[in-house]
Parts: sequence; C-alpha cells; structure tokens
Amino acid sequence: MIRVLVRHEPIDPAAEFAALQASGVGGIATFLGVVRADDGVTTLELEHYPGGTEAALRRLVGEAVARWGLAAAAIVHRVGLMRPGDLVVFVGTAAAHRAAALESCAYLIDRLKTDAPFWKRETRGAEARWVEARETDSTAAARWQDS
Amino acid sequence: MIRVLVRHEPIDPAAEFAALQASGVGGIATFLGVVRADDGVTTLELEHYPGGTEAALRRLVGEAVARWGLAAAAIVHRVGLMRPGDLVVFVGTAAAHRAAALESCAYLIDRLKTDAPFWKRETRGAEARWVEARETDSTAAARWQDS
Amino acid sequence: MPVDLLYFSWVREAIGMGGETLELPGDLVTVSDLIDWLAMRSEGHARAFAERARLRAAVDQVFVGLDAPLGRPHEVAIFPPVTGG
Amino acid sequence: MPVDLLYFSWVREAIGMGGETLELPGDLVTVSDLIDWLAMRSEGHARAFAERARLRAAVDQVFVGLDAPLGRPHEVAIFPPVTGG
Repeated sequence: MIRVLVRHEPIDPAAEFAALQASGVGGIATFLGVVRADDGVTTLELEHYPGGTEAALRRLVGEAVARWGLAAAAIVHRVGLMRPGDLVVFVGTAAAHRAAALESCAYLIDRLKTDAPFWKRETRGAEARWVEARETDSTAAARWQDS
Repeated sequence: MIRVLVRHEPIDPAAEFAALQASGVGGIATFLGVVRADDGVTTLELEHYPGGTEAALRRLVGEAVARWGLAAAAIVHRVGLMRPGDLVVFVGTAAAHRAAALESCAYLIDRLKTDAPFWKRETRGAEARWVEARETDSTAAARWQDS
Repeated sequence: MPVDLLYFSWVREAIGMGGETLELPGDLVTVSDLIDWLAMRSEGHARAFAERARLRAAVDQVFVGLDAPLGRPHEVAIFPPVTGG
Repeated sequence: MPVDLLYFSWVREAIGMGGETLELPGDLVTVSDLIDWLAMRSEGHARAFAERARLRAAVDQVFVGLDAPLGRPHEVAIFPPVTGG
C-alpha cells in the first residue's frame, strides 16, 4: 500500500493507521506533525505546489519503499488554514522488521522537510510572517545521503 | 504525560495518539507492534511479570523523558491471547523537535525488547512453542549505551 | 513554445501573481539566467528575485540548483526554501 | 526471612508452578548460587535450570546478571530471555 495525499480536510490518524495495519506485517512506525500550541501562534497557513507536491512526495515514498523493502508507506499532508493542536502531517511506514519501519519513517519526514514544496505562514494576532527554513533541517536530510 | 499500561484489552491507537497530541508539542513519533499475519501463526500468548513489568517500563520511560526532554511518552503493552493483525504494543513519544521524538521512540521499543519481562508463545495449529530471543534485539538495545 | 512560470510564498506575493505564461528568449542557459531575465519584467519581479541565496527552483516539478541547465521546460517554479512537515 | 521465588515461561512450565516462598540458607552469595540450590529441589527444578546461558533473573524487580550478589531480597524472578514488543 502506497498512499500520498495532500488535502485541506483534517487528518484522521486512526484511519491512516488502520490502512498501514492492513499490510499484515509486524512493525509500524509513524510520525505526526502538530501545529504547536505553545508559542503564541493563532493560525497557520500551508501553501503548496499542486502537482509538484504530489510528484515530490511520491518520489520520496518510492525511494523509501525500495531502500527498506517496506510493505506499506503513507504521507498525508494537510494544506490551507490550521489552528494550534491540528495535525499538519502524517508519515507512516510498515515493515517486517521494526528497524526498517523506524528508519524509513525518520527518512521520510527528514526528506519531506527539505524536498517537498510546502510553505508555512504563521499568524500571531494581527501579525503574519512566512516561516524561515532551518539549517538543522538541511543537516537532517543530508545524513541520509552517506549511508 | 507519562502513561505505562499492561493490559488484556485491545489497544486503541486513536485514543493513544490523542493523549500524546494533547501535550501541545510539535512532533509525535509512534511505533506499533502487530501480530504478524504472514507466517502461519494462529494465536499468540503473551505472559508477563506482574509488577516487575510495570516497574521496568516506568524505568525505561523515565530514562527516555530525561534523555530527550520529552513532553509526553507512553508504552501500552497487551498481554494474554492475541490473533494475527492484533496490536501487541504501542510506543509513543512527543517532543518539541522531531529528532527527539523519533529517536526516543526507537530507544523505547529497542530497550523494551530486551529489558521488559514479557514472553511470547506462538501457536501454529496444534503446535505451541515459546519464541526464542533474538541476538539482533540485544544488538539494537546495546547501541543506545555508547551515545 | 510558451513556458508556465509558477511563483509561491513570498515570491508570489512580491510579484503579485501566482504565475504567468511566457515565451522565453533562446539565450537562457541556466535557471539563474531565467531569473535574471524575469527580474527585469517589473519592480515586483526585481524585488522577489533580489536575494538569489533565498531562492529555490523546480524545472518540470524536479528540484534543481539555480546553476542547473534550463533545457526546454514546460513548467518552471521559483520559490523560497520549503518549510513543510 | 522468607523470599518469594517467581518463575516464568518455560521455566515455570518445567518446574510446574509459577512460584514458591522459601527460607534461603545463609551461604548463597550470588544469584547463580541460589539457582544451584534451587536446582536440587526437584527434577523439574533441575531441568528448568540445566542450561544456565538460557536463564535471566531479576532481584526485587531489577534485571541482574547471574553473577550479581543476591543480597537479602524480598523477591527473585528466574526466567528465559524476554521476547516482548
């Protein structure tokens, strides 16, 4: 099962998890990104590159499936207007061995952060600003190139 | 939020996700162990050490919270009789930064595999056998001692 | 053949539109050459493309460096470093 | 003071019970000494404790090596390598 989805509707982690569980293998790893509730953000807007985003995510998932021999992999990313506590992204992988599931899940979220065309704009009260990319994200993505 | 639970009832991943999400931080990592449906097992029985199990799991969770500064961590482990496709274990961690959530989640499942007193007995048709511990689990747990 | 230019995030805001379809001159070799040429189209374009280090690009939906050959693309997107996830 | 001995998995099956409460002799220094002493109690005990490399132990709910000092415990558990998760 490969599932790549960019959508405005809220993400349902239980449904996403059930789809991975149906693969019948022993280990499932997931990462869920949540709009932080602790730094004064009132709303978060996610812009993306229609078509280009799905192509980039499918490429990443295909690489992970081939590299770790996954039975299933999913990336579901929300776009549009969100509030603190909302889920932004669900990444899930299923494999016979837990190391494959855990590593590939970390790989997908690290690579998504630098290689998938999404842009965040945070609003705090009346002030809106585009979120700056972080150096640490490039470092995290780069570590997957050597091994 | 720290949650350590050993129970006979099925694990509800949606409820576990929601409890971690309530911590308000940006990243949640989970690992879910599933009874494999692909190798002829008809039932799986999980025995444990009442009291000793909870103590061991609380120790592991406490170490992870301290080492990675987690906002929340949960280990829910099922015991008793299970069938292929059932969830055996849910491990979840929540942190401000995704690397902390992902690494601590891998740490908890690796350490649980060698340091928590559970024993599996598999039944295939009329034949039952205790599962042997795997060398690879000791190796996986040991890698957390150096760093 | 006309090429679809796509702009995102503050690049889109500075230019004042999400995209435009243009016939490109034949002498643009790299993505950077294209950006130089686009920068002359308006004050908004010039402002959007002023800091080259803050720009990223995708040619036909594949991320490339600004020094990559432009080729004969159908679609070129120009945008800030991404911040999803 | 009596000590609770607990057995799990095939150790429990071989001995034929999940535990017993015993007064220990004063000369048991390590967990391994305790296992030697327990092995003499019955054929089941002897069978359960025959392969020392396949045994693990916890003293008062803390995992220890078989060469660890026994001390004056309330509870000692003896079992095969664990296989949870």
